[in-house]
Amino acid sequence: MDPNAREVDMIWLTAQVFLPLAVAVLLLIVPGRFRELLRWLALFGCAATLALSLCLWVDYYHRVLEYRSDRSVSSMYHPDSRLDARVEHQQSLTAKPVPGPFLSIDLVTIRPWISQFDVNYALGVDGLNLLMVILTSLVTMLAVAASWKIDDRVKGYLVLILTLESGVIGAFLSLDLFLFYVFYEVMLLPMYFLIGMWGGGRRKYAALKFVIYTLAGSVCLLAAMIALYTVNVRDFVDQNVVLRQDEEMARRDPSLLILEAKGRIEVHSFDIVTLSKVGRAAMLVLTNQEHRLAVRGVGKDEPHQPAANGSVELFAPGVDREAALARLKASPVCNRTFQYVIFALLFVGFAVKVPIVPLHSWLPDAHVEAPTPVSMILAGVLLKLGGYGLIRIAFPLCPWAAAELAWWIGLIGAVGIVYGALVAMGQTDFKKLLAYSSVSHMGYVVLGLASWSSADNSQYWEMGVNGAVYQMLAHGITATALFFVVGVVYDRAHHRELNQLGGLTEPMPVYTGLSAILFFASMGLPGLCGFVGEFKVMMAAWAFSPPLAVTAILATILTASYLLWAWQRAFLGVNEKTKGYPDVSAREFVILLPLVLFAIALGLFPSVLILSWVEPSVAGWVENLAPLK
Amino acid sequence: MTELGLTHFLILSAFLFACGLLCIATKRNAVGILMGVELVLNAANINFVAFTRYLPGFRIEGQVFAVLVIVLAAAEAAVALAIILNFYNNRGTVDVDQANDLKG
Amino acid sequence: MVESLAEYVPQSLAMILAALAAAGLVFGFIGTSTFLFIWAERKISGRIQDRLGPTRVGKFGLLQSLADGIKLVTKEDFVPTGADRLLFRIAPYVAFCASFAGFIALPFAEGVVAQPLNVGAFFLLAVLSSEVFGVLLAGYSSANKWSLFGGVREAAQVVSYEVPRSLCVLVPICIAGTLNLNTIARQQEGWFWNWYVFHDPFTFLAFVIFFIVATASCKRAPFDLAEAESELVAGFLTEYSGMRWSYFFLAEYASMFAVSGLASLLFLGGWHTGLLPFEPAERFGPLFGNLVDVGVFITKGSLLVLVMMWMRWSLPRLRIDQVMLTCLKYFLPISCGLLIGVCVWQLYMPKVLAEGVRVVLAVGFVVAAIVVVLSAARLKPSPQLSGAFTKP
Amino acid sequence: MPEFLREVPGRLFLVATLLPLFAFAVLLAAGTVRRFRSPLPGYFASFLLAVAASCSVIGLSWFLQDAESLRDQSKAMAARWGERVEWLHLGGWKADARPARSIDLGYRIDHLTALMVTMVTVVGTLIFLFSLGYMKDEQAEVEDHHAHVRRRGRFGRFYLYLSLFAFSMLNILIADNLFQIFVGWELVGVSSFFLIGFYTERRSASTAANKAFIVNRVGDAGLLVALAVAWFHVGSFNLDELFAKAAHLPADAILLLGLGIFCGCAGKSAQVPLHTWLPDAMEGPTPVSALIHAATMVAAGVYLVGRCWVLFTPDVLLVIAYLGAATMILSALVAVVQTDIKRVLAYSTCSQLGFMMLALGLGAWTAALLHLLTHAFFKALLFLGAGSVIHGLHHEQDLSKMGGLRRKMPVTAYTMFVGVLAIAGMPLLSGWYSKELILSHVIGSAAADGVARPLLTFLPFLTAGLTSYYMFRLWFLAFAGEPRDRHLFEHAHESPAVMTLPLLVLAAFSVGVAWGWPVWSVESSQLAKVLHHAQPPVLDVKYHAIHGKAEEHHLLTTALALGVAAFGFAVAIARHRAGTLLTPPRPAVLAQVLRKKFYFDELYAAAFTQPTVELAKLSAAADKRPDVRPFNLRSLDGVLNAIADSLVALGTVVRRLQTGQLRTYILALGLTLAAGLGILLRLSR
Amino acid sequence: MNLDFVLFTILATLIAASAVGVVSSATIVRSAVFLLFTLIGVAFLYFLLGAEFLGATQLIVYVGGTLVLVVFGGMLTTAGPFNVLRTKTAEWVLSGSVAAGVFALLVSISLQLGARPTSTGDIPGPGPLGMAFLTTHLLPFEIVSVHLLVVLIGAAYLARAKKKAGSP
Repeated sequence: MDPNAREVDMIWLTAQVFLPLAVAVLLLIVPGRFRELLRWLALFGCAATLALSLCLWVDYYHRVLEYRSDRSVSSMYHPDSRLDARVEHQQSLTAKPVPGPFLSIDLVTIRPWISQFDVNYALGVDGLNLLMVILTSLVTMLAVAASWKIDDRVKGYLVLILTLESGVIGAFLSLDLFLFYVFYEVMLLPMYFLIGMWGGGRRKYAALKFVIYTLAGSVCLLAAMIALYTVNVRDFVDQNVVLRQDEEMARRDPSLLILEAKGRIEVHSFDIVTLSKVGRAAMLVLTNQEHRLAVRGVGKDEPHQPAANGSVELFAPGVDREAALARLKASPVCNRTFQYVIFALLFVGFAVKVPIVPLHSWLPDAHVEAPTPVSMILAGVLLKLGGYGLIRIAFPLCPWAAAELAWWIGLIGAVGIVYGALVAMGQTDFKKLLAYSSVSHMGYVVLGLASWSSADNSQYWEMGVNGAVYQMLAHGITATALFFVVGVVYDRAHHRELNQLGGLTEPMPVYTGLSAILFFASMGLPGLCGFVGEFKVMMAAWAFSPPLAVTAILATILTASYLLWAWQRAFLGVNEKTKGYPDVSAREFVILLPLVLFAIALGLFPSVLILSWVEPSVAGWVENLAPLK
Repeated sequence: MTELGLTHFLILSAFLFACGLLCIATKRNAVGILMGVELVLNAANINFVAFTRYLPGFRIEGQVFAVLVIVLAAAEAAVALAIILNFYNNRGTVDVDQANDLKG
Repeated sequence: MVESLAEYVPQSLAMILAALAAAGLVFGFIGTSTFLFIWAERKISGRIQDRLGPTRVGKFGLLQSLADGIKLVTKEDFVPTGADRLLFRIAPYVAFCASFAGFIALPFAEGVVAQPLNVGAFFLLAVLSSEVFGVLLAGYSSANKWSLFGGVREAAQVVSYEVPRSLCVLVPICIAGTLNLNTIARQQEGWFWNWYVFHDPFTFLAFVIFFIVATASCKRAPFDLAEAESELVAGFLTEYSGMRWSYFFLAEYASMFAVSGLASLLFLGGWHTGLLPFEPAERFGPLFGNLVDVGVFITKGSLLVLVMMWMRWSLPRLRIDQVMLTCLKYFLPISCGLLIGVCVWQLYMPKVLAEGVRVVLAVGFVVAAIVVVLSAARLKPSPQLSGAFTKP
Repeated sequence: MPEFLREVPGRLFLVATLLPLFAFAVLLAAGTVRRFRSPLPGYFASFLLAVAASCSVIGLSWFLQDAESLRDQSKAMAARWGERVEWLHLGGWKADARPARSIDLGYRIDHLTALMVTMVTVVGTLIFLFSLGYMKDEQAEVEDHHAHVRRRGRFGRFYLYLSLFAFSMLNILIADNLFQIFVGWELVGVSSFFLIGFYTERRSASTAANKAFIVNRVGDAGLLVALAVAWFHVGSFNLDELFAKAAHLPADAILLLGLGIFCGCAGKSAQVPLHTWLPDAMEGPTPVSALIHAATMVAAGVYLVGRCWVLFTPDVLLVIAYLGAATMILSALVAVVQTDIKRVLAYSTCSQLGFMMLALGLGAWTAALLHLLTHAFFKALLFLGAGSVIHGLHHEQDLSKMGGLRRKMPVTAYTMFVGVLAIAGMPLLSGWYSKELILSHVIGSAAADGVARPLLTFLPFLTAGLTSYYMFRLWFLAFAGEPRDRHLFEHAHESPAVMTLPLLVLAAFSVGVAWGWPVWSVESSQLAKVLHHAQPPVLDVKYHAIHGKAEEHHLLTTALALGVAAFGFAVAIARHRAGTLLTPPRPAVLAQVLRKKFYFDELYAAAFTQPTVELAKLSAAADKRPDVRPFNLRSLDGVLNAIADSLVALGTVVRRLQTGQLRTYILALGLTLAAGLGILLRLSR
Repeated sequence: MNLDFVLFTILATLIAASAVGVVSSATIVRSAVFLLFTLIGVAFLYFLLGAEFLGATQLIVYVGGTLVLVVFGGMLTTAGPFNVLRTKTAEWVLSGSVAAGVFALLVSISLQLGARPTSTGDIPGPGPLGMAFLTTHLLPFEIVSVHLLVVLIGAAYLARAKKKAGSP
């Protein structure tokens, strides 16, 4: 690999994360009375972020295509798409700056940040989070455009939105638990103010509830993070690190024998990739498959060609396998309770964000009270963070517990689907209905993730994860758009009561047409974006557990019911009150149109547009975990 | 025990500390409490200086800390007195029992 | 002294003995000098006020102080009703002990010091500043509002003036690079332009300010707001009588000499004459040399004390707000500036130039002083005063 | 002919499929342009569909030639008449692991497909043409008499939906895989939804639309299950692969697969118990009823059952047969008492679909699909005729107000009479061929197995009689006799040529579409012969005996069928003479039951709809209650709030510890210190 | 039994006795006087230990500055002559037992600590101390300086004469 690539990655990723923040700082300088200027600046900032992420995407896609078309490397294009391979390479570079040849389509940067606590400034892009980053920047841009009508404290509002964007993108991109946590919290505060200051009638209650829930979740996360930090990962990191520590220790205490010192060395890490290796190793131990644990070959830059004999190469090169295994078995990470607790903590932490059913109570309040653009961001982006966290952190870090509990998780997902749909059906508030529909839709994400299939059926799981990712994207598009749809009608009616709406078709035909597409996209109509994810999840869930799949399938009826019912109540019929409403303005049209086009395009060409470059990453992810079971 | 050693100073300091604690706990006059604090700080200082004397690793550090403590004690006294005066201006007393605005 | 004693008696006993001897000497010096200073004060005040002062007891009224002392000792030790008896009683001792303790570290000559201390200057300042405590207690415990006013004024004044005083002390210390008074004095050996007062304009000013501030911290007029007869009856002294009253005076005169001694040590070459470019103790043998040194030192100190008296009877008393204002608004910033100035001077002034300035300053001052004295000598005494010199 | 069509002539059908999609896209884009309601969209869409129809006709002829010339070269045939393209790639990224799986999109043309596409496009074109006249009002502002509002015309929107429908329907037909069929399945559902709810102002319309979509979704859920089974057990949705591997599937899987597919079909084809939406769907404009709810979409279920016949186990087939029979007889009975002209036709459609399903269940594959084709023509004819009547009567649909209309609108009347005759099974008309085939199969299977399933044997004949009765009843009520509503009659008029022309064409088709030589022989029907090529080969083997028996009892069947039809006609004419066609049947209970359509709607409302809505309201309440009382434990939100409240209560207790007294704090501090020291001591020991 | 020990005993007795006096004095100024003796005793303890600079600092800052301030404050805030605020006996007992407990624990820790081998040596004078402040311990030094500045401003602000509404 080009040695400059490291720097380039660093610059790209950092810019991607901090560009919105920089724009926010710029906005702070501009005096508050130039409202139009502020708005345009914020919009340009968001557009620049989007452009940046699209550049990343073009580059990424280009490389995917290149590798795929180049048959000579076809055997290795897959491993290269796995973030962990790249991270390993990068880590060994940090330990010992000797760049070796390496091919990768992912972007990774790792710099020491707080070296006392082994915290790294580690950012990385693979298909999974690139998708989320693009979604984030798109949704944020549209949200800023949708905020044009907000006149109250514009400056603070825009600054907060941009900060939020930085936080979200940072959380999506970070590969270090600590960094992730920091960004996760960074995101929380702007959201609190956005809901609490620009929200509706019960905004303070909603904002407080949001914060308490999210904080409860992040406390779980923090606890899990700290517990994982206590794990000794010395056998999983580059051995140069261990060597250096050994020398350091011997230098500090000359009475210690080198060997003795070596035995005592403990390396701790917040690094997600390293910790996931530990998790996998623990899973092998816990399932009595420790004979499959193996040491990776030295100097093998293309990692993890899955070995024919089923061995899983997790230990770093140069590790004494027996000693490492003994150390591993003695450490608490191989304790069932430990695994369960950590997984439960992580799961709960992200479940709050997803939100998964008993923990979803903040969502309707927050959505209902938040101003339209904030609802868009909340539904379109923030919920995705939960799902993304499950994929990127909860599952890989505790695969054993995840596998053990998979059915229950799937059940929770299925229950969420049904429950969300039922509650949505019982709503009369348009926005609340959409909020609960989010609960229902995100249930598919959980179900898709949970469909842990064993090694033989791993394609199904891969399909499920793919479906989950796609569902997140689709929900991001449709929920954003639908919240905006509600916002449009709210601007005219100043209420969201479904029973008092109705008859919008006639005065607002264009609006109705666009909304119809979005409604059906949300319903999962084939040819629109909602279908692909749901379909894949259902197919995968069948392979995992037919009852759950049947639940999910039957839930589509409920989904159709509540959405159509809402559709009927809001758009159809005759209503004197709505007769004079103007159709969508040019600005509203411009905001809705891209979302509608995306909803259609993503439904028609999921593979070309998204999956062809996301799937390698998902495949790598699944391939890490699936063979363990 | 006849040879002067660290223990003696530590015990003296402990006594001073206990007196300070008792003083803070029993005085109702805010200024009296301040004096108790001074006693406690002095107890700490005695320890520092004794360590300076008897532990080779503390030759400088003990003194540095003692100096800092003295300086901070002075500052603390100044601020505390300012607060007490303010309190006195508002309430007409320095009885700390009257200063219960923090009551839960 | 301890070493020589230790040859005959055990070490600890030798130390105790030496300490006792030193204490005795210091106490004796304080007592004697106080007697003399009180006499001098009365004489000077008399002269300045165009009268003769004490003349009856002894030659020139020299024994007047003794007579007063006897009177005071025989007076009733009176504690007013309602006073805090304990505090009332110990207040004079506190004040006196503080002044007395100042002499512990005050070297009269090379090695002639009760307890040589590395941080002598600092110690001296420290103990002298605690004299205020006695005054404060006296004011408080007298159960008299004039006394209380006096005490509180004293406290405010002394605590404030302590700051510029310390800062001014730091000026020569910055040049000397030590807190040891002995060493500081030794560094000013030789001609008088080696005195720190002439070291540079900053030290010169520092000396002036130090002297004023020291006067104030000895609660001497025109800064004697604690007594302020015209306002507070006698301030903190109102309820005192007899021995206790005299302890306050002992303390006052002792501390006057102490600060004067400190001034001469820091600025005026200590026990060096300034006219002999060598150390007398080395040239004339330890005993005689030291005697000369002690004499020179006491002379210098006494001269400064006399200047204080001169000031007392020449200047009117300030108001308390003026006193505080003078300190906080003028002396404090000026002394800070002096400290910075002297540091900058030392760091950046070329050697030659510095030497030149020093000599010019010293010689100029001396010439100016001589001119002033000569012109003053030519002045005729006033007709009213002239009558005083003639026998009635 | 362009080269790409000559190489792969199957693309003709692809073009035919995509042309309506193109129309849809163009109209959708145009929809954002405001005030778009000139007649242009109609001409545009109709023209494109006409082109599609010609494509498919050409395609059909080419295909039939090819089928002759390449009879034994299945591979070449498959290459010329089918293509696939990868749509979604799944798994299999590694070189060494399991093969990749993909969801493909593709088409495969066989005889059935070719015929169906042709039928759909031709009928569709005619209906599009008809709609140009029928929907003419929509080109300007419209006064909606039902909802009492003036509104903009929706001419363009109508064709938008119709085009989408045409595309989706064709997509189902040409698809070579279950997935694509499912996609089409949903899409026809949604276009049907929009068309039923076309008059958005009418609450009944939008409710009917919702009902249609949701009931269809129930069916689709079954189809999804089938898809899941197929994906899990076969790893592909491709129909050919499914057929090939069907025999090796586990028993429960194949059972589930069959049931799932049938469930989808039942939803689409309005089979009991999912039939309730179809009559309600008549809320849509009449051409829609003709196109979607008579000729094509509802036929898709039958088509799919026919398509996937191989996948059904005998058990499933039996289920299909019984449900078909139930649908058939129940709908026929209900149709007898209906007075709404479209509803009669709707129930008739239901009944006929049940007839087809029954046939499929019994193994009369060719017959069923032949009936599907013929039924499409004459039912479209009937519906369009009804549309013409409604149009002529200014949107009056009630039969009880009609009568004697043949004098006012003769073309409509007589073309419709052809339709009635066809559906009643008048010999030599298209309906006769297919019905005869089915009935003979019924008799055949009864003869072969003994009368093992008497219901399946007798009900078809009963239904045939009923069909004859109610269809004639309809015609008599509408066109014969004296007008019952003078006013209406006065203003009635014949429809314009753009509407009658399709009627005439369809009438022609209804008469002759199934002809062969000799005309009077049912077996010689040309259409049936073509269809027979598409019949799964296994059928011939399995049902050989039955076919034999059917041949044997052919004459008996003919006689019986004609007999019952004639009986029905006789009753109808008798009652017409007596003027009692509108009087309800005698036992009042029966009349009530029939009028209430066997209480299906009420049953569903009680069993499913209401409980679901109640459950929804309950869950909504259980999730969040509007009143924010402390310690409201009856909702999730309440429980959470209660937790918060109890924490607050705890806080009020704990805050007493904060006395505000400095000395208390110091004591606490001292105690803490003592405790800390104690611990330190303990530890250092 | 050497001189150091004797001196220590004397000083310790002085310190302890006056500390007790601080606690037990009823009036605030008496407490202050006892505190004065304590502080002076501590200062001389420093001299005894050889930490002359510290001793002098203790004298100048504590005795000359802090304590005067404290007394000053006490005088300013005493409502009447020799005002006494008494505490309940129960509180005395409670506080006393806590203090006694802490003392006992501290003593036992001191005995443990003191039992460890110690070494004596000369304490560095003001020179090294100053160097330490300007080099290795610069940060705390600076922090304290800033702290003092803040205290200066803060105390001035807190104690400033507040203009009563209506008064010029």
